[in-house]
Amino acid sequence: MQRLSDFSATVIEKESMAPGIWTIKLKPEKLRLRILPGQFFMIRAWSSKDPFLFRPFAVSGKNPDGSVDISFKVVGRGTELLAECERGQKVLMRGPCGNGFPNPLGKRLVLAGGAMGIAPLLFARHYYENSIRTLLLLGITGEPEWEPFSKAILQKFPDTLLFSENGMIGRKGTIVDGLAEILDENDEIWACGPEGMFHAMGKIEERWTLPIWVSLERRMACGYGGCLGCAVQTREGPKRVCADGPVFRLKEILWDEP
Amino acid sequence: MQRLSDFSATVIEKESMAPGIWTIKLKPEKLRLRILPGQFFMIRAWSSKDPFLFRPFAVSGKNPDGSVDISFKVVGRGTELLAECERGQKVLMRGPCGNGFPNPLGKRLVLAGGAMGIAPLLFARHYYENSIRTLLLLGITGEPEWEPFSKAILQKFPDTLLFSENGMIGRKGTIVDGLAEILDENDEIWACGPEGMFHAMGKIEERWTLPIWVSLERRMACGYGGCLGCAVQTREGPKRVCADGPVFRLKEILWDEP
Amino acid sequence: MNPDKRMALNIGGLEFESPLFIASGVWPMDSAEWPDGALNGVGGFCTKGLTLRPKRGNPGIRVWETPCGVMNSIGLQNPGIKAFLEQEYRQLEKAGKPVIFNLSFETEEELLLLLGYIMDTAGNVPVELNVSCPNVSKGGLSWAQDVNALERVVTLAKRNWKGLLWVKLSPNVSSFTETALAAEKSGADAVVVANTWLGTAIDVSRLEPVFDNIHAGLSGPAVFPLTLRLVWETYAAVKIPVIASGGVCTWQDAASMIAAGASAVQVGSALFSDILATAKMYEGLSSLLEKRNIGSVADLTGIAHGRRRDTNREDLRHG
Amino acid sequence: MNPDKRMALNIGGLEFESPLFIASGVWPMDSAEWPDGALNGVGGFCTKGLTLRPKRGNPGIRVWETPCGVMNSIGLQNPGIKAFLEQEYRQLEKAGKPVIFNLSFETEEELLLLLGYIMDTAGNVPVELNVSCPNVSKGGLSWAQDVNALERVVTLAKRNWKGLLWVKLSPNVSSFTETALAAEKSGADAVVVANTWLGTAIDVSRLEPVFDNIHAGLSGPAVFPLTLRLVWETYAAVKIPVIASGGVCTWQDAASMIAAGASAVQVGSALFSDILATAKMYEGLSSLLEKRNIGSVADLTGIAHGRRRDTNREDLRHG
Ligand SMILES: Cc1cc2nc3c(=O)[nH]c(=O)nc-3n(C[C@H](O)[C@H](O)[C@H](O)COP(=O)(O)OP(=O)(O)OC[C@H]3O[C@@H](n4cnc5c(N)ncnc54)[C@H](O)[C@@H]3O)c2cc1C
Ligand SMILES: Cc1cc2nc3c(=O)[nH]c(=O)nc-3n(C[C@H](O)[C@H](O)[C@H](O)COP(=O)(O)OP(=O)(O)OC[C@H]3O[C@@H](n4cnc5c(N)ncnc54)[C@H](O)[C@@H]3O)c2cc1C
Ligand SMILES: Cc1cc2nc3c(=O)[nH]c(=O)nc-3n(C[C@H](O)[C@H](O)[C@H](O)COP(=O)(O)O)c2cc1C
Ligand SMILES: Cc1cc2nc3c(=O)[nH]c(=O)nc-3n(C[C@H](O)[C@H](O)[C@H](O)COP(=O)(O)O)c2cc1C
Ligand code: FES
Ligand code: FES
Repeated sequence: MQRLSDFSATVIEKESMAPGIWTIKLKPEKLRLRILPGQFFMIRAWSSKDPFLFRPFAVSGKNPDGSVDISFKVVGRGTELLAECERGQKVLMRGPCGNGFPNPLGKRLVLAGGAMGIAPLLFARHYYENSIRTLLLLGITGEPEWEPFSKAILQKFPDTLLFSENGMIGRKGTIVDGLAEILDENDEIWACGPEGMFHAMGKIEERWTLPIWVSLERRMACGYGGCLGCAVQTREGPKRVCADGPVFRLKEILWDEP
Repeated sequence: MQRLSDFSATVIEKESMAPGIWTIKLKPEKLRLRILPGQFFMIRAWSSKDPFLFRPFAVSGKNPDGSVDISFKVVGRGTELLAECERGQKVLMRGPCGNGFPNPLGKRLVLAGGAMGIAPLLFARHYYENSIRTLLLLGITGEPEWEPFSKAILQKFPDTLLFSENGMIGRKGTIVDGLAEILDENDEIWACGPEGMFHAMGKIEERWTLPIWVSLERRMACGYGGCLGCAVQTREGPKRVCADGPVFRLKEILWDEP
Repeated sequence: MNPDKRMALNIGGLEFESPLFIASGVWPMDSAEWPDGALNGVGGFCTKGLTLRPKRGNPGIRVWETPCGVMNSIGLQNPGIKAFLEQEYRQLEKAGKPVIFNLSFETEEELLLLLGYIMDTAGNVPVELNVSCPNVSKGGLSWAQDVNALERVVTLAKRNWKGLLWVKLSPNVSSFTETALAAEKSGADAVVVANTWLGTAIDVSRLEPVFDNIHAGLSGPAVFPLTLRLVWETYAAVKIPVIASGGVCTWQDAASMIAAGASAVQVGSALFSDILATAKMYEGLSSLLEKRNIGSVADLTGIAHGRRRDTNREDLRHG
Repeated sequence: MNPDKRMALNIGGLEFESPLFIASGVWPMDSAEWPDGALNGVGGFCTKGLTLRPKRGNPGIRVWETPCGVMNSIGLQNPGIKAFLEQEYRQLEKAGKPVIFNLSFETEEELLLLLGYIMDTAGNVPVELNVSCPNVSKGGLSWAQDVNALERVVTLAKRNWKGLLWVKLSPNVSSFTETALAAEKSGADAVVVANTWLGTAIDVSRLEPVFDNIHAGLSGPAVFPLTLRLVWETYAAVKIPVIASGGVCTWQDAASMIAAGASAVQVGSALFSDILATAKMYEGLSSLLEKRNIGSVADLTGIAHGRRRDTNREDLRHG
């Protein structure tokens, strides 16, 4: 695997996916990136020490010119500054971080994304397009802001199965309801989304004995495995989301323990 | 006089005067500025709280479109960020700060600038162009970096009297030597430059009994007269360079007192 | 700015229209110099530190920028209480905002004289005893560093002052809550938490200390988490109102201080980087009350003490 | 990076190739995870805080960004000394950089056991006693808050340890120099000044404390001026080497710490914002020595103490 480093990259494209949600293409200046779906980068679009920390973002795509796509929602200062970047601007990147998803078993790969959590799964979908069968699911809440985002995803991947909690778009229901409907016992599930979604998925894993891999989020200070700020408790003891994850086997995770 | 306020302005032009020295035109978004030579603005070309403080810059020109010119040398982080601004970018300004030079007496106005200290005098020269006789002097050290700057000044004001300490350009000698040569006892002097220059000028004031006004520099936290960080001791007690100055009668200043 | 009744509060019997005050030492005493609108949303402001006799302040560099902060070594430059009362104060009175007299003194006699002069000219105005200035060699910080001296001087002030009595404490002491308790016990109506944090700066181009006094006081957003800690602890220890002062720059900062136990908040260095900072905080706090349906800013005070995180984990992706 | 002999130094009899160390708790213990080049210019690094028994660390949010800083409440998560020695340490040994064992303990017995295990497996390596961790309820900070306990424990360590003994002090104490003097008197070879500064954070979206422990440790550039002050004062008080730790991000910061009295400097949070921070500091410091014609970095230590500003005014416009 490629060793992590800090490097400079150029914004070579910037596209609005929906109000407040952007996809940008970042091209490293010197490096040639080797990355797997589920890996992520720490990014800072400013040279000041304030904000002090990099921000973590999943890779949502990789392009032939060596650039990577990051799809993100503006939620605070860091993402605001990133969204203000214009084409040609330089940003700092740290990565590739984490391990990404393990090699798929080769059967059907069900990719279940909750809202913005779909980002790393878009990369997975694209990455395995020509090698294995994949099925992309997107689940959103009923908040209107997610409607245009869902449409943007559908436009890119028209066969996406879409679920909204209030039925405003796609089928009505949660993504876990949806999974229960479509699952085959040979499937493998990769998921990314809010933790509530993972909790509900725990039951699926019990019932179907399918392998479920989930990509977690934690606040991160370093992203390189040094600070232990991003710990999650697992059956094998505490793990670092940034360096041991962000992808874990769902049943390994001890949600209820500190 | 116009009350000070914080406002946003747009960089509408940016010109390199010499390596590391820039002139930028800043146009306030809403305000119409009323300013006198010697007044200055606090500027920040970043939205972060780091760097924390605004940076003070003299006005070096005022244009019919309502914009002001700032001519500055890159010396640290704040000026670096300002120099990185591209046309169209927004900056924050605070001002107009200070009182500027008093109304000239109407005789010949001798404007003596030491290196970058010429900035406010360029505005004065332009401001009084059609009303009174002015004479612009520029004095620089022998450091090569000042040569292209001097040429840029000469190009703009070809009748500038130029002095360099080692004679590399213009006449050889300090600006104070130069003043001694050309002064007329009816002259009035406005000066801006390093303090060493003012000390030397003290003797001129004694010998010629001319009014000499000087524009001072101090580190500033607020620029609006609140923090007392920019104090200078005068015969009338401590004064604030930002609000009571930056222009003072040379003989009022007590250099040797804390 | 829309005035909002929910923002009004009572400190020690006195009504203020907003919990946001301008801290001592950052605001011009000549109202002719006040930028338009900058006092919107301000409940009152503290004067520059006043002393019995005029003071020219410290020589050398007085302000120095640090990461997200600023250090100062002003040294209490002021015209002396008499000149202040005769000149600046006449102006300030007319400004229509409560003025809090920030006082520094080296001896108990000086304090008594200061209070006497103020009483004669201004009456029972609120005073803030600055027992915490790090930038003067005598008086200042030393009061706060000796709990007995602190008790003595606050007791004396209380006996000789009918107006509101705030005591502004220093973070540079052995036990902060001990000094807060001492101030409370001795009759303070409120404690101001806190003055600047003692720091040092070196000028690398000369490899020399920046300040003639070597040490100086650090303020600004850098110290916010530190002062917030003191506010939390003080609120848990005393019953009198706590007034926060340290690094407050945004309405979120102000809300944090209040939730941690502050009744009111002072805004200082924030004004250096945005002269409308207080006005913006007022808007932000006022919307917070509105959104959360909180009837009065006083109900926000200390609200975080009752609450511990209900999960031991946060869910970062809010679907 | 060009190795520079002038950057080498001796601390308590041990040679290090650079005065720049990586602070405890910010660096992965698995050398397979180290980014290329990131240890260039590093004189050695401190392990994550090690304890006798394994620790899972604190629940809840563990890191939180602040203006120019970061707060942490990790709670000493580590596999315990035995597992560490058997696994990570075998890796680290091969890395070719001195490893300083950062140790936390609740009782004197624990300390003795820790030292015993280390002696058996690693020999007389340098140790850094962490008597200053703000994030654990027992042990940690409490050692530094009680001068007698501190003296007892350092004396005990000294008697039972032949290797280098650093004592890492807490800024959150009554009198910092008193604790530094106590460490010196009890046999410390060097004092590390200092650990993180105690702060609090409130999550405004919930009006709750961010951390389960409410308080957490602040580090990063925000605290630089504060820790620099402690370094200055400690250098003036003790004779043993002072090792600075607090907010050092640039070579100018490192030079300031050294000029104020540090023999060496630890780099912690700076790495969060630039993984090559230490390598860049090395270059910068090395050029400073070159430009000023200073023969050895040791000659820079404390240089600012001899110097007061020669003028009481600065001339800002250098023509
Ligand atoms: C492994 C990983 C992958 C991610 N991938 C994506 C992605 O592809 N697209 C996307 O939109 N978002 C993604 N996120 C979330 C993203 O990192 C946050 O939205 C972002 O850090 C918010 O920064 P801010 O400055 O705008 O918000 P602020 O709230 O101002 O940030 C303050 C601090 O909190 C941290 N923080 C805030 N929210 C989060 C969060 N949800 N997760 C982790 N740290 C947080 C910030 O990093 C920062 O340190 C990912 C997070 C992780 C851990
Ligand atoms: C009234 C006034 C008018 C000025 N006019 C001009 C001008 O027209 N053109 C020009 O090039 N420069 C001018 N200066 C100087 C200019 O303000 C500084 O060069 C600038 O602040 C440096 O900022 P920095 O971040 O690049 O440097 P840094 O050294 O990184 O700044 C660190 C801190 O020191 C302060 N500082 C550093 N140098 C000075 C200085 N010389 N004067 C005041 N504060 C300083 C900064 O403002 C900042 O707070 C003027 C200064 C004053 C007081
Ligand atoms: C330039 C300056 C001057 C100050 N002068 C005084 C003073 O005279 N008396 C006082 O009690 N506090 C003084 N202070 C402290 C402030 O009132 C305030 O308590 C401190 O700066 C922390 O708050 P802040 O971070 O919001 O600035 C001064 C602070 C600054 C920055
Ligand atoms: C995430 C994190 C974990 C830390 N863990 C430890 C520790 O285990 N032991 C210790 O002595 N110091 C620990 N520290 C303190 C640092 O070693 C350092 O002393 C402090 O952060 C100040 O320096 P800095 O501003 O350069 O980070 C930790 C700091 C951080 C940020
Ligand atoms: S973020 Fe530092 S270990 Fe994961
Ligand atoms: S800079 Fe604050 S009074 Fe002049």
